[in-house]
Amino acid sequence: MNPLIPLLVVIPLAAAFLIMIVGRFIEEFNKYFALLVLLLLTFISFYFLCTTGGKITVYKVGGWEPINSIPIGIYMVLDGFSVILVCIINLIGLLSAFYSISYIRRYTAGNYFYALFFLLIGGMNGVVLSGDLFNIFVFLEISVISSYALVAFGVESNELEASFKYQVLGGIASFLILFGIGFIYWKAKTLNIADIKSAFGSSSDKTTYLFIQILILSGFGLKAAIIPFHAWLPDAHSSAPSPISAMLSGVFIKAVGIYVIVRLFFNMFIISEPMAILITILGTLSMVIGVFLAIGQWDIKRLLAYHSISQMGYVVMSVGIGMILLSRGVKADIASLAICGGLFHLINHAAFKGLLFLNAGAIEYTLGTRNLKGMGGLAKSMPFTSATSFIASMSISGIPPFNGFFSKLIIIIAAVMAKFYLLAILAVIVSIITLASFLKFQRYAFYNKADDTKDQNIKEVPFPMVFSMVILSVICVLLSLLVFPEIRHAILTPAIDILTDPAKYSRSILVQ
Amino acid sequence: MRRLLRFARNDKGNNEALIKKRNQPTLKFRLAKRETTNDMKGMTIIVKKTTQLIAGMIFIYGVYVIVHGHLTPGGGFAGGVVIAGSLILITLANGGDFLKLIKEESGTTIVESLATILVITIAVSGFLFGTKIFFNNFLPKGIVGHLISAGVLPLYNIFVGTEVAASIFIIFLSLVIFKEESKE
Amino acid sequence: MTAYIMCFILFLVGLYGVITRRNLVKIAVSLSIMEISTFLFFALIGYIDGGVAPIVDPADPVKIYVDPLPQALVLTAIVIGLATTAMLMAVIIRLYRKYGTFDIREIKKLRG
Amino acid sequence: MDLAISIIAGFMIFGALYAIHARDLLSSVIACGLVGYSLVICFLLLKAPDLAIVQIVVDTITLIIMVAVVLDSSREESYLKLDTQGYVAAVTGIMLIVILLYFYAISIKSLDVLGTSSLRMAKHYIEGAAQKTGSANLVTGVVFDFRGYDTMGEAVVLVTAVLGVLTILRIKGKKQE
Repeated sequence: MNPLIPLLVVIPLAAAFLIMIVGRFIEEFNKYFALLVLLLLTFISFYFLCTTGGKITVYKVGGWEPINSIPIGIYMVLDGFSVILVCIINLIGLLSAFYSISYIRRYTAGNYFYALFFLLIGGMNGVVLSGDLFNIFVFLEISVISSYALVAFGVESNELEASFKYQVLGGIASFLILFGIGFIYWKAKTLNIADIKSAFGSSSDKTTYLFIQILILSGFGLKAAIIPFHAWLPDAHSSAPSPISAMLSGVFIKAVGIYVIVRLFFNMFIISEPMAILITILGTLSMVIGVFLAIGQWDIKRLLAYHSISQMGYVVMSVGIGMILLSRGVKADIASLAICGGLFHLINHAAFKGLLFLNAGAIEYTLGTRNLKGMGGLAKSMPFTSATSFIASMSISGIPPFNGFFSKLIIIIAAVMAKFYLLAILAVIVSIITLASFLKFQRYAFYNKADDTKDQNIKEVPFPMVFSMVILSVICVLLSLLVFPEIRHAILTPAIDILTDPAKYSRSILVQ
Repeated sequence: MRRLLRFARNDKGNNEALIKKRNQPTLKFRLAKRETTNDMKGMTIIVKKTTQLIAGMIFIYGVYVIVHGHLTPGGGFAGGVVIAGSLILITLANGGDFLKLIKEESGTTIVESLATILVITIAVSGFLFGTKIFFNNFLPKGIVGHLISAGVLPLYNIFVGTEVAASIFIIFLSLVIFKEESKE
Repeated sequence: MTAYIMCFILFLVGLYGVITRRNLVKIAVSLSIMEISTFLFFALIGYIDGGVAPIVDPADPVKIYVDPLPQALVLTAIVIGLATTAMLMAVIIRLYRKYGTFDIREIKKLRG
Repeated sequence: MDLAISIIAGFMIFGALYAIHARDLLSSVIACGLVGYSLVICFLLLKAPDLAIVQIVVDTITLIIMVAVVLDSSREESYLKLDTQGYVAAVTGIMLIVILLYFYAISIKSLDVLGTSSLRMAKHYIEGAAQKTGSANLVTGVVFDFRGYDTMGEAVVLVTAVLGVLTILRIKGKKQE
């Protein structure tokens, strides 16, 4: 019963309302208060990262103890997997908020922006820390509704249309998830994830499980924009203000999409081979199709958004390979290697995709356009943006000293060792195409000759924006340290242990 | 429904051309034409007076539902929604300018933010006083079936009721205000 | 079990509407139909034959009650549904003011 | 009970089909409202008075908001011929529906029949819950005490929607340069 756990959810929610009340009377209150609160949250989450290790901490909200080892209250669960996500959410949130100090000056209604931003963060923290199925739904709705509003923050016509599309598909996803939760309650008569696992364990009824799994997978797949469900993502992520794009693309689709899928399919459902194969196929499809859709784009943010789909495909694919191996019950070490690659890539993606969206925001802030054809020669006038975006581009396309290389390498090695040669080859090809696409981005944005018609007073963006980008690029380089076994053992191994030993999660929660 | 239609039509002001255009679609109401000659915003005086009477009763019913939430069907959400319904009824009957609507509807947002913050405060006070457990029902429970019983639940009911009423009313108002503003 | 099947048909009718309709208001209506069917589903799960509404009468305590948990979930979900509908309607009214039409194809055409 | 609910649900399906296919948007919206009111009757039959109170008011308010939006417009659904994309969507939609329905009908066979629900988590929400929470209304007890954390989240969802609506309905999004 660590009393700090609920603070991660309560502080951002309370901060949102304080900003709405106090920010009305005090100018500039929102910015500094937001930074302060996010600094505190980041501190708490890194404290958890250092102290959690392999143990699973349960917080029983309301103090309702289980009766006959059946939980009756809501549980908040903090383990090795969720602590990684908490750190990503709050760290990227802090940097985005710092970046927004100057970026958001062009928009009206700063108070609303910061309040919605905190609701987004609070909702994601709630999803990640929750151990109860319906509670996940409620917090998912908080973060999703605030992201609907943030996507339409500029109230231009394309932003509104993107928000509408996002809301319709998000609404379908929400009701599919709700229906799935109803089904699970009907079958298991309980809502606690660990308890559902033990209630499911006794009976074997394939069709019902398959139906439930498909409902849940399509619901959360829509939130995570896996390929047949991806239609909303490019519009929504490219229309939002850039710090929000960084949050949505870097964190949001992971926290409410991939995290929940992985958590539920490893720790709640019994791992079954058909579902594992389906997940792997979906991941591979998103990896391949996403990158081909990205090649033709000339709008920077759309290009980055399509790459998000593709990179998430890597994560889903490698996690799926791990699932297949686990369901067959063979080669547990390779399964844990594949899952390790997936999680590593998930962390890396948060860093470099966040950075790339911040770069795109900086370019848009200076030039007022997002079209690659209207740019050129920015390397001289914007040195920091150019350098950081170079690091991020090399990272995402897997060039050796940077973090993206190592995670892709682990994924490919795992695929080869598990004898999925086709998937390994596809991963390499997609990586090469990604490189080509980002070379295009670099060349057109930073190194081409500038147009003569453009006025020449292009300056580097203000200090807060530069600062966030530099910090993120340092993180990008530092994250490649995770490849060393000692550091990996401290951070990634607890998460992998929980996922590869499906019974451990439910066992250790129910005895507490 | 009929009231609503008339409200929406009247909302358009006294512009004859607009009203003619309005009347073209399939559904027609006899009362609508008579009202266009009426200078008053909103509906007729009869409707207004009746609404004031009924809305008061609905409001009191909402308060009853909230306060008895732990004894009878209903509770914070039901009662809050009923109160919001009564406020919306008054607004519909009296027309948009009854409330002197301006862009910053600051009052209600503060009420609703404060109510939420109070809910969170009560939750956290459970955290502080009640053996360090978030959302603890730390007050004495009392006797089942009495009005003052069930610890903090009535307090939750009251604050959530306020918050729900304010939120729903504000959603309605902001749509109405937007329609007024963007007409020009 | 007929009731469960009818309930799911209602859900699918809503899904069909969302997929095929090209009118903003119709899409919102279809979404709210899906929402309604989900609430019905939850209420059906919690029903127990011969049960009474879950309100304890201290004078006469021994009774079968219907399951209060799905009702609590629906209570939460109804308000969430209202929130999503409000957001959707706000975007729709804004889009209508921009384009003067509810038809999603014409909106795409106008945007170019 | 099964029969009664089925009949009302059948009525709701007709209402929903009409709502989806009506030419006049006002009729469509009102038909949707009727579906919601039928749900209130279902709730009353299923012994859920709390839900009935909330649903009847929420449905009215949703209806008011929707009507307010529709009345502001030309109200007619512009009738354009289905293009290729429309046909594809319709065919995929119907196929998806048939597959899902078949699958659903098989998969619910092994589950509890209507009216014979057993309890696991909720058993302790009923047995002695009135003494534990002090609330005679068990639903309020569950909503505010056993699952109070959910309720806080829900109150926050409503506020988020308010902030979202106010954000979207700003007249000017960006400051003048």
